[in-house]
Amino acid sequence: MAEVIAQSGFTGKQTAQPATTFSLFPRPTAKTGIVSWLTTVDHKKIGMLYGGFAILFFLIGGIEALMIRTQLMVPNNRFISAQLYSELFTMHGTTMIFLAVMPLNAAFFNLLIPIQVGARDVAFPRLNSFSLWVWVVGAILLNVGWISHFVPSWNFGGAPDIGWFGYAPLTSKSFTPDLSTDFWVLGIQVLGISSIVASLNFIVTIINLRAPGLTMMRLPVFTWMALVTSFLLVLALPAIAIALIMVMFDRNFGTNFFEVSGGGQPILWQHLFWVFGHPEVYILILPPMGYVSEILPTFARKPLFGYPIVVFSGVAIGFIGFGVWSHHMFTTGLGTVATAAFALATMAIAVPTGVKVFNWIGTLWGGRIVTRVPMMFALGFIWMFMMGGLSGIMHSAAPADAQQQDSYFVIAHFHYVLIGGATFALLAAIHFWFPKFFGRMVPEFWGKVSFWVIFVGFNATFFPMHFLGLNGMPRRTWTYDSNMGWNEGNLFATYGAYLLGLGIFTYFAVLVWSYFKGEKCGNDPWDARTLEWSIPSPPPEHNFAAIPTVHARDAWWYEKTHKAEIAQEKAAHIKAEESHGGIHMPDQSWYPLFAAIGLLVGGYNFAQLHHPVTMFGQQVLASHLPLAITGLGLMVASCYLWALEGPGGYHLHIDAEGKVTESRGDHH
Amino acid sequence: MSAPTAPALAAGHHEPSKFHFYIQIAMILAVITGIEVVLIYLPIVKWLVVTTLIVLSTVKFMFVIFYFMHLRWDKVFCTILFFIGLVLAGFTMFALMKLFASDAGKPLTAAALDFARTTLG
Amino acid sequence: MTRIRFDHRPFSRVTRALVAGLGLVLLSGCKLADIFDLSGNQSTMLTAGPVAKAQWDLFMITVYVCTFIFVVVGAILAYTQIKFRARSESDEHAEPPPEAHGNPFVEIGLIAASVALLVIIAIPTLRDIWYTHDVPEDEKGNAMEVVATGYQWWFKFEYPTELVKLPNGGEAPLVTGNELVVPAGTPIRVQLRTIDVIHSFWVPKLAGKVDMMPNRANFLWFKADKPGYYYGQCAEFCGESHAIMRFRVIALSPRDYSQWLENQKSPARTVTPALLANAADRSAHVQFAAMKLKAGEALAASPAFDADPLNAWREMQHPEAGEDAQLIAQGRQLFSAKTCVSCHSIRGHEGVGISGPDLTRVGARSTIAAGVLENTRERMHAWIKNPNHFKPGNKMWFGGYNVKDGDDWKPNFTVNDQEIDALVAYLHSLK
Amino acid sequence: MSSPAANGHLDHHHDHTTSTGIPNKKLLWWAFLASDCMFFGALISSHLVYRLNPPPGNAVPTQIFDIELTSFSTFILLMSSLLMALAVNAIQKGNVKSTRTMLLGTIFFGCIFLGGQVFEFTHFVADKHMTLSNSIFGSTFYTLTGTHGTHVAIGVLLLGMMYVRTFKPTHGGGLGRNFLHLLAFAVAAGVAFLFFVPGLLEVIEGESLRAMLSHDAKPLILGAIACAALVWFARTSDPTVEFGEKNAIDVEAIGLYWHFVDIVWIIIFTAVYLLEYL
Ligand code: HEA
Ligand code: HEA
Ligand code: HEC
Ligand code: CUA
Ligand SMILES: [Cu+2]
Repeated sequence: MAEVIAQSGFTGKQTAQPATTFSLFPRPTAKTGIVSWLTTVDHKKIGMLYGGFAILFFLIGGIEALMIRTQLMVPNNRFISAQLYSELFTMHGTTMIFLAVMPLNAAFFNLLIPIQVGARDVAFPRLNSFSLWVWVVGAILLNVGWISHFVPSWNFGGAPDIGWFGYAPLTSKSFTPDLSTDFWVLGIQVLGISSIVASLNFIVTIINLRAPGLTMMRLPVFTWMALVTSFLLVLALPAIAIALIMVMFDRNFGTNFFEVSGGGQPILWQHLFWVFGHPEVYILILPPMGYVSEILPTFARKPLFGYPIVVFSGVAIGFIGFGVWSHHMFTTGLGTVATAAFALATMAIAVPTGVKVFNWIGTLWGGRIVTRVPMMFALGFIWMFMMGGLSGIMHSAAPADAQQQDSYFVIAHFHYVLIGGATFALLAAIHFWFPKFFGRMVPEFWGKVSFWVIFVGFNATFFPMHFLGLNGMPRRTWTYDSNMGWNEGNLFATYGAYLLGLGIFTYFAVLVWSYFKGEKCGNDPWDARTLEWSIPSPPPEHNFAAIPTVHARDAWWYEKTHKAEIAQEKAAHIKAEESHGGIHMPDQSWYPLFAAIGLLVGGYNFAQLHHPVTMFGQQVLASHLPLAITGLGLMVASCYLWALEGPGGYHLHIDAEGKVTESRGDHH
Repeated sequence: MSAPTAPALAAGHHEPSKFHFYIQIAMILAVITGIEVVLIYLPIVKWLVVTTLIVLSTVKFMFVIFYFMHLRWDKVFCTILFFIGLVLAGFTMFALMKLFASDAGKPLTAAALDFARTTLG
Repeated sequence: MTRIRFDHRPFSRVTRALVAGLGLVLLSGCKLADIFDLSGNQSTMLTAGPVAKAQWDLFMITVYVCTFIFVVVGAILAYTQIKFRARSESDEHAEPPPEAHGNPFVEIGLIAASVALLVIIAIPTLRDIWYTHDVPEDEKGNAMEVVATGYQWWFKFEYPTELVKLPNGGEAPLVTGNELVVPAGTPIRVQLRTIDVIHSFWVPKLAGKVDMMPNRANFLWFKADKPGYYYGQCAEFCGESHAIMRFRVIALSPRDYSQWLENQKSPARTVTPALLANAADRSAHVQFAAMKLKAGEALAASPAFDADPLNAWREMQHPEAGEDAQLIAQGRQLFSAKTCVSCHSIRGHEGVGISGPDLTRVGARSTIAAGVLENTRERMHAWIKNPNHFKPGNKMWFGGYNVKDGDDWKPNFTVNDQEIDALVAYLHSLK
Repeated sequence: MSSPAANGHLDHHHDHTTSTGIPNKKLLWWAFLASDCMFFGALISSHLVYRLNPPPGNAVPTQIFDIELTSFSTFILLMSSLLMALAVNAIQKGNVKSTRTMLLGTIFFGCIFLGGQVFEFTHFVADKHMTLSNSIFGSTFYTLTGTHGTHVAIGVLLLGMMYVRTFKPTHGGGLGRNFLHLLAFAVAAGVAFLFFVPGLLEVIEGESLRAMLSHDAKPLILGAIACAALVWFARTSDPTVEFGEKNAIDVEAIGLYWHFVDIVWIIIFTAVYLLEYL
């Protein structure tokens, strides 16, 4: 057994190295500094980068939301123009979903999955780095339009202004002639590529790199949910990829997919979008359900109640989630039978979701609930998610939804699931795992203050929106008249949003403080249950000195209760591994970054394909095509060199005192 | 079917060559394709042709994935993995076709033509 | 390894009391009740027809069921949170409770209960899907058909069964804009069309929305129980001015309705024979150039209007006092001269345009610019003066006042205050 | 547990160092293909959705299609699949020479398929007057088959890279040579499917060989040079290469992709072409 582990190295693959590699220039080896971050293949560093960018965009999305709320504070307000307002809500929705919550989840996937499955990295470390940088490219493409507001000569027509689901035919060249829509199309497409690649990587990692003894039914629930989410991503994103290709063709090459004059049917966009879009909301919520399923047992000091059924219900949610997309289209005239079928399927989702809620309560029942900050956010999650879920059920009654669709009632529903659900769980997770990855605790007091401010602010903002919706206020309302009965609700919601913003601000300010000044902590400050708590905080590059053998669910909890046995096992593993040349680690690489830069150049220029290239007011090229092709070429060349370069690798050796030394070269 | 049984897999030994076996499969595939093309010109009832075509292409599909793509010899998990995508895609296609084939799914132009046909003629 | 430190009550009693007190003060300071008040002009609760009523009743069923679930599950959760919380440092460090891995009977029981509760929602849902879909069989006979077409950003309404004589001798369905007048008590079946992007037809008090999908033959039905003035709104994002793409439905008693129809079918009202001479210096006594809006006042309805909108609407149907024939004549002439005719038509007078709302009886509408402005002389003046201010991206501004020149817009025509006054006088004479 | 490395043979179906015994790369590709099913599923349904209710004035497929050519292409693609399977078979036995032959064969057939498609498209546009934008049928048809064609083209490129990779010298270096080899390959393949195959098809359709040779002279000469270079690279290569049985998984992975492209075509052939004739 030990021998097999030793061979498995970081990827579980044979570590036989090619004798030589093709190389254009030397591989980066820096362990610190900017180069180390740009070329890293370490899942933890990549996770941090995802997390950092995501939080940045969360704050940007939040500021966009605050501008929206400020505009809606009083009736007939002219704080923001209608055009800018469209850009704001489009970018707020797109940012929060694609650039905040999804990458935050990706951050945790990266940080936790390899450690929770007892591996040294993901299955394809360079591919992982590629996903990250491609994501950054997508984020840039989506946001580049803002420049137009500051530098009018960059005439992109502002940020995208078509709503986060970009319903055709508004996306057609006749209705949004400017470039912002092209950037939106390409940006989302690129983000999709990033997510698919990352998810494939996680699927292989979770399925193939599990430590010995870690059967699927012993996987931590978070990892399970990450697996389901990854499947949802690879299966849902292709639908929107196709739809985006169609829009792109319509806009640039004269096709008729959504052009009514040519026989196109814009409703097809809606179907394809929501075939992706509905699974997408579960992509947003399943990982949070995973965090909560880790945090609740830790602080109730009791294993998760009904583990198999929690796992199974997660799979069921993912599966049923593919069959309900048209509940976003109840008002598009689907006909009675289709409407009925989708209404019933939608209701069915409440059952597996309910199962999860019940099992969380079961976990708390009989425990000793320690209300630390992560636990408070986790409990808040249950309460708020339940509210959001129940308003979802109200939507599923299709005829009633005819009154709610595209009203503030929907806004209330999805902010309850997205903030009260996904965001609360993410805030819980950040607080929970912060000590692990930074080695410092976040002060309880300020954590609790931020919790309460967020909790109160959140409800103050979004609870009134149910009533605004029932009172007939449509969403995407730039301004409203004063005789509609919406004045008080909006004013109150806006105050709530400011309070919420204050809470969020406090939360992150405290994190920043803790990063520098927080109290240092050990391996396992929360007395937790899964493998990541068995290793030092912050974790070393190689994660585990010895690949663990898993004997039970909650592997670390088992280790804590069977110390002697485990110590022996570990010593044997370390010896076996050293006799096989030490711990194999993957090499850093420039090519994922270069390939992404190629994609950026290609995407940026492709978006403006039919426009001339100007420089200092002079036309340089008749179209952007040559530049787009250059970018594509750069990307292909980088991928090619990447393939030739090979995974490379070096070895780490841990001596008896725990000192780590590095060696390069072939040990076989 | 005359296909040889799966070669026994003793770890650490070269498998017997599948060369001839593959060629046989390819021949079967080619023949099926031929049948398909002929089929569409035969004066048989439409539903039968459609069903046969679907069955035949499914057979081809299965031959390729199970033999050329080795699913038959690989761990069953590969098959499961692929079929998750396949089944979901099939299901989504089916649902979309149903949605657009229904009366409510007709585009206005088609609906208008239909209307004219039923009320005027 | 660090252990969790006991830190059960980070906030002192005083802090908590202070916060609670502050919260109470803040809450009582706001008009909290108003937030939960569902009596707005577009309330989905104050229903005025069977479709909206069915939808609201169904909604209330979901509310009861969901509230029940929330209360029960919430109570158990709250109980658990309180009962099982660690009360002391030693509690936190006590041996963990015995492992419990779930109980199949409990799980199955809960699943069965969930399904049962969902069935309570599902049955009326199914019933109402069919009910709200189309006019019930037994009422089909006396249902009335109208066609609503969405434009960026206004609505056109056509009455396919009510044909009017055109100047050229032909016949065409009666067309109105932004105000749909229907008889109360009659089921109305609305064909939903759009000429550009997706719009949505939503009159909350009468029926839930159905989208106007390009290339789709969508429709909805509703019935107004009694005469009334109902607010409607485009509910699908359709570009810059989506939020102010509004309309009204006015339900009249059958008698009033036929009277209204009668009037509509006749050609536009002509005040006096055209008197074109010397119109310019007659403007002195016209004083509605400035639009004043008191703080908190609505753009689309003054408080007086709001008090009894249906009655206010009726008032609009009568010719106004103090009409100035010469000014009106000048306005009519300007309406052609300023190319307004290319987009608008005034049946019986000039104008053949179809890209803007039909203005044959614009003076009798209660609002202009698709429900954005109350149709007073001041506001119509302000509208014609700068349509883009009230409706950003407006097609009257981009395409009428300004036209495309390559990639840029260049001014096409301007109207001065005096001319606008004349135009307004003319348009307001069209009752 | 027996270590596969210990007795000097590789077991190509099981990787004892992963949890499931499935090699990582294989798992990755299968998962990707599952995803690609959805991709083509969405694309094919879009095409069929528009076929269900064609707008007035839409192109009529049966007047446009050339079923003989398409059947031939289908056959060619199936045969390329066969060769691909044989390539995998060969490398699993460590037979690099035979692998190269089979890879080249696969590529060759792939190029014929692509050439057929290039011919088909130009023919549809020039003679049948169906463009990407003048009917919804054109939009969906070209997008669907074009996306499939792009998949094939990417496959050809990957196969080419793999082919060139089989010449990687054991003694290191050779990046420049590798690059030139790939370049020659890319030019040869490009000329084959952009000019040579469509040109030959023109000839079969009745154009004179001479005319074809004269108007496509330059690219064909370039192609010939590239082919010569390929032969030269293949002959003068170092006999000891850093490629062998252990790379079977890489060849197999590309093989999976290639076969997948084939099965997608099986569906397209039935759903897009054959069904139109009923
Ligand atoms: C994290 C994201 C998330 C999640 C988890 C959900 C969960 C659900 N959503 Fe939501 N939804 C969105 C995000 C999400 N949604 C977004 C973003 C939109 C708007 C998109 C846009 O238009 O911009 C939307 C819109 C939306 C609509 C369309 C509204 C419209 O536009 O007309 C509908 C309609 O059915 C719907 C339904 C549901 C349902 C039934 C669930 C269910 O999964 C909820 C299940 C949970 C529970 C029911 C609570 C817990 C269960 C119990 C306590 C057990 C007992 C309960 C019962 C038996 C009922 N959602
Ligand atoms: C995960 C997703 C997510 C999240 C977290 C949020 C968060 C918020 N959303 Fe979001 N929202 C969406 C997803 C989300 N939203 C989507 C998908 C739409 C639909 C878009 C569409 O229609 O196309 C939408 C639409 C939407 C609307 C409707 C707009 C309209 O239809 O006209 C409103 C209106 O109130 C709103 C408000 C808010 C508010 C107040 C928050 C708050 O929670 C935000 C809280 C955060 C902050 C306030 C940031 C705090 C930080 C600071 C203040 C720090 C400042 C720091 C520095 C300067 C260093 N959102
Ligand atoms: C390029 C076309 C165009 C021209 C020219 C044009 N309009 Fe308009 N007009 C419109 C459109 C479009 C609307 C609907 C605006 C909306 O509500 O979104 C409109 C609305 C109106 C309305 C309000 C109608 C209602 O029912 O809400 C009035 C009044 C009006 N126009 C008057 C005029 C006058 C007077 C002129 C000439 C000075 C003019 N228009 C020129 C296109 C035009
Ligand atoms: Cu029309 Cu919104
Ligand atoms: Cu949904």
